[in-house]
Amino acid sequence: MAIDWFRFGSPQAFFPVAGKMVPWFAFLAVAFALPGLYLGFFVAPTDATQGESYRIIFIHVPAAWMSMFLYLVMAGWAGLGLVLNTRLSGMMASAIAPTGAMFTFVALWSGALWGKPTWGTWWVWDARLTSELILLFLYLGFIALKAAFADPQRADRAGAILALLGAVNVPIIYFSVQWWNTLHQGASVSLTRAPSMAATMLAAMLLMALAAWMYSIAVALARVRSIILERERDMAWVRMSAGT
Amino acid sequence: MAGFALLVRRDLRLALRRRGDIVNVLVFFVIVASLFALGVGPEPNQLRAMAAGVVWVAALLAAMLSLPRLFAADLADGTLEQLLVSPQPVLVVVAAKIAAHWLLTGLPLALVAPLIGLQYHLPANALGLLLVSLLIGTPVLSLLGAAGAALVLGARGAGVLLGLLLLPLYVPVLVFGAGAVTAALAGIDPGAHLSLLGAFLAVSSLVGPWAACAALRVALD
Amino acid sequence: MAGFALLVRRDLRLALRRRGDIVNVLVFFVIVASLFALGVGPEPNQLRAMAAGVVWVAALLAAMLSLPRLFAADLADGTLEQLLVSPQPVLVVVAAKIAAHWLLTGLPLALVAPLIGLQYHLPANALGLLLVSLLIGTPVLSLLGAAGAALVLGARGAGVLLGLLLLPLYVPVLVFGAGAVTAALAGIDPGAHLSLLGAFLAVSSLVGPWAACAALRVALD
Amino acid sequence: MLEATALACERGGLRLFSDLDLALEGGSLLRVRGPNGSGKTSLLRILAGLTRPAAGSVRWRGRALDEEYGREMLFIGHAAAVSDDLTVLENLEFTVDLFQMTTNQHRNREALELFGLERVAQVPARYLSQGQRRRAALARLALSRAVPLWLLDEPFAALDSDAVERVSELAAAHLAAGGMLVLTSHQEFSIAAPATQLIELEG
Amino acid sequence: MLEATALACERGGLRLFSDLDLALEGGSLLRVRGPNGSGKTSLLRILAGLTRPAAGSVRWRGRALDEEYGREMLFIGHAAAVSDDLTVLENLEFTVDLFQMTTNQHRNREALELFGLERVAQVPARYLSQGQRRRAALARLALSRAVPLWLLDEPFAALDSDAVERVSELAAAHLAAGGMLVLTSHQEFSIAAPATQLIELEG
Ligand code: HEM
Ligand SMILES: Nc1ncnc2c1ncn2[C@@H]1O[C@H](COP(=O)(O)OP(=O)(O)OP(=O)(O)O)[C@@H](O)[C@H]1O
Ligand SMILES: Nc1ncnc2c1ncn2[C@@H]1O[C@H](COP(=O)(O)OP(=O)(O)OP(=O)(O)O)[C@@H](O)[C@H]1O
Ligand SMILES: [Mg+2]
Ligand SMILES: [Mg+2]
Repeated sequence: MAIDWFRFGSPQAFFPVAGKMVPWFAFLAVAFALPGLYLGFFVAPTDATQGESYRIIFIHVPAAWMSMFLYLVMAGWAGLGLVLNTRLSGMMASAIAPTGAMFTFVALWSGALWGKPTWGTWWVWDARLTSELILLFLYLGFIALKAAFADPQRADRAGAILALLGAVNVPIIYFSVQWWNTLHQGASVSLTRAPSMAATMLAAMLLMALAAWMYSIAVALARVRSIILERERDMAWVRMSAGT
Repeated sequence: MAGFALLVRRDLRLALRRRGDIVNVLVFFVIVASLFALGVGPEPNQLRAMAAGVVWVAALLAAMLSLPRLFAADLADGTLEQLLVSPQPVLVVVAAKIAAHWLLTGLPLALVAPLIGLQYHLPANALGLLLVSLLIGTPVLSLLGAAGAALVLGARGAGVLLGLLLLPLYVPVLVFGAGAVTAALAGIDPGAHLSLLGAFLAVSSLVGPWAACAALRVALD
Repeated sequence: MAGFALLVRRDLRLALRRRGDIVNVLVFFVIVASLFALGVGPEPNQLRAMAAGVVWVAALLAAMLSLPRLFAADLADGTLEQLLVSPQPVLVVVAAKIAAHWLLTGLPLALVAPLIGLQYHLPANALGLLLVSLLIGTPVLSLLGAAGAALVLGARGAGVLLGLLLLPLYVPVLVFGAGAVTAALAGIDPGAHLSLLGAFLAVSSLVGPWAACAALRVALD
Repeated sequence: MLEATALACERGGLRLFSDLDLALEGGSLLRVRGPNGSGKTSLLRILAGLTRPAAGSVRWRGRALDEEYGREMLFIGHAAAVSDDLTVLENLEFTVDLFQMTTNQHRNREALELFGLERVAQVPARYLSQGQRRRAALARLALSRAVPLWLLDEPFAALDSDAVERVSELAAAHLAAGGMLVLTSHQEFSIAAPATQLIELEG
Repeated sequence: MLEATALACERGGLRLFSDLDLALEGGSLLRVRGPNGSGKTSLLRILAGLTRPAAGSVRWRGRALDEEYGREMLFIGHAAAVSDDLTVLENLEFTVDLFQMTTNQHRNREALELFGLERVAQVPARYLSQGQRRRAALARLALSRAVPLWLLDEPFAALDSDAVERVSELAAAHLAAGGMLVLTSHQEFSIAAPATQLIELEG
């Protein structure tokens, strides 16, 4: 058992597997995004109070979900690497970080754009917004810390500790609307509306979330392949498959 | 326990040997506080509104400026190596470092903060609250700071990198700490802020030392 | 001149080796800027009023956090010794260190400051002025900073001590730099502030490197 | 007492050594030899429990290394572990307390005298010469008779012939009393030992 | 060429030595000896122009030390002057440029090879072993034939026997070509020299 696990965790074994999976997930991402965008921007009815601006929700909510979820996945990989000392884990964490940062940024940006028409300001320092901003800084800190070490092994381990430390922030983001009185929406606003409206909105949102998922997997796998190549360039198997 | 006391005593002695680390922190604090007033403007009302923020930012800076050396000197001269092979648990070593750091930065700052508050025209109840919020909040700065300082050991440009890692984590402390005082000024009950600060202290006293220990082991591997 | 270029190139290479020193400064800057807004409050008008102050304080902090390492690393590994016995005049060595420090902290900060200003609702003319004041003022931070960093070489708790030495010297820069922008916002001609800043630059470019040279010789005696 | 099996060490993707076994009993001196960069320091750090080996394990009295090990082992590496701002005496006293060694003021003074440091006992370590700094680190050997395992990395570097002799005498007495000693050294030395082992690492 | 008259050195209120005279001509080797802390390093730093003597003066080619001296003298002290974040090759190239030595890429490579550093040429110095770090500092000797005066403080410390031989050969060749060498060493060494002088410092 243990041996199988470690073999799966070896970059050499993972490299071709990842290569095969990338196109599939890329395809799925497009396959979910197209109907999702169509439903969200053409089928779902105009909101009574917010007008058309509410349609940002189809970008905003999936991005916000992914930003938190990817952080947990990243911290999970990093922690695994710290405990089991597998090389691949650190590479996976590195591969996920930029995508996570991107989604965090998109969530912040789309939220800000949305805030202008609804709240009358694009930014307030409330608990959810602040903790989401901290999430962005944590991603950036993780990337910066890893880049600051010349030795990749050491970078992996230091990065893993930071990732685990920052994981505390994720539940704070999620529950902040309950813990503090804030301007930001609580969960499930859409579910309390008229059933038909909620159904299309929910479908569009879920499709977009799935698309974001698939996109994240595809990009992370593609990125981990180039990280593997860079880190293991001196190893025999890379040189052989590169034909030199 | 003997090990903890020994290590705290060593750090305090090293700091006092320079006849001034604590004095430095205090003078530094005063300078930062006046600097802010200069940078923003002299209106008494505006001053009162920002007093807590300024005191807290100053505390934060004093902590940050002293953090890069928390482990670096011991790493360079080989002492850290000895601390790790010694019979003392690493957690005790880290806890002692954190305690010494707080005694040298957080505590003096907390004690002198009411004086600064006076200069900023804060009323008495707000002054007391400022002190309490600092006493709860500054240990968090040392706890998380130790983790950050251990993480950047051996990395280049450690100073700025440390700022980058720590400032976002320090933000909530700042918000709740300053928030408690501002709430009191506005006549709102500051209890919520203080309890959040306390929760933060609890979480960081669990997470901070653990992360620092792990990071030290990595740095010396 | 060749020596100057050689030394600047070395410092830049050391910084860029980590693919991040400049990026770190920028991210740090962004973090500080948002942090300040947090500490003081969200009113747009108040934000505009303090924008220049915040940007300047951030510049000052980034400079200060990176200063303790300006000479310390070279002292510890013996490189400083070699620089002093080399055929390069010490003044060239110091000038190169200062230039590299500015290129790595002051310049990127100055270039990104207008973006921060935008977030703080500054109008266009104030943005330009902010850039100009930083371009004149940040070299002062590096010039005086080098002197301070050389003075505290070998002292423990150097970080806080350095803050203590430098902050009072940095205050005028901050006042005139932020003052220029605030003046422009109030419709007053900022020329006076800028020329004072210029005078400060002139004086510190005479005094700073010389003091740094002398301090280095003492540190290595 | 000290056993290591199938040790391997990797640095920067390079194998320094692998499949290294060793077993040390009371009274044995183990010398680790090899050219610069062959992994001697790395091996000693693994034995001290500082570095994780890439493979294999180290056992002390049949058990894996734990905090107790710190009381039974003494490691002196390249860095002297002497704080610049403490005096020589304070440095020694700190080490003694840290490792919970049984000693007293009088014996501490004697240890410093043995290493010719009595004149600089009150001088902050910052001002010591290279060799004096090494001596200050090695002074604890005179108080460590009770510590069974000594791991010394290049103990003779920077020492004058007098100090080399002092260290050799202490090491010989330690071995004669049933202690164990692992050391690396590029210089030749003469330490009388009941049993001697040699590990040669290749560059 | 190198002359010092009535040199004295004081440290922390203590006289380390006084009234020390020396004169060095092409081809002479000067060995400075003495126990730890006797002032060898201090003397070398005075000769290098880093430390001001408490009394007396140093002259080179009859003139006081100035910036030109930096081109005609080479000083390698206890610290290796190797930057952690630069690779071994980059460190050498920086030194070469700093001291305006005439060399080329090919000769730089050769110098590293001579010191067995070709395998770690691209490794950041942070990861070097103690001895490799010293080797990286000493590699410039192979390119310094044209520099008349060498001041070496404990050049053999931490080196394995191979590297000691390499340094000795370079020193001998330097002396044979009319260069001057001042060195301190606690280890014995054999360097063939047209003329030899000895300064003994007392502890
Ligand atoms: C920069 C500003 C904003 C940030 C950082 C932000 C952040 C987030 C985050 C992290 C979530 C996911 C958490 C969860 O599912 O509970 C979320 C969900 C959501 N946000 Fe925002 N948001 C911002 C602005 C806005 C604005 C202006 C609106 C609308 C007026 C809005 C409406 C929503 C809604 C409806 C959800 C989904 C809640 C649910 O059903 O679970 N957000 N936002
Ligand atoms: N990141 C890295 N990349 C390449 N090589 C590395 C890296 N890290 C360590 N090394 C190598 O690992 C080895 C460490 O050796 P170690 O310090 O154990 O040597 P040693 O036998 O003690 O040498 P010395 O006699 O010089 O003290 C060195 O050869 C060093 O170059
Ligand atoms: N402030 C001070 N107080 C007392 N003694 C001092 C002070 N500063 C320096 N010293 C002494 O000056 C001497 C410096 O010696 P130096 O480094 O030249 O010795 P060395 O001959 O090179 O020794 P080694 O063989 O150990 O390298 C030491 O004895 C040191 O203790
Ligand atoms: Mg070694
Ligand atoms: Mg010496």
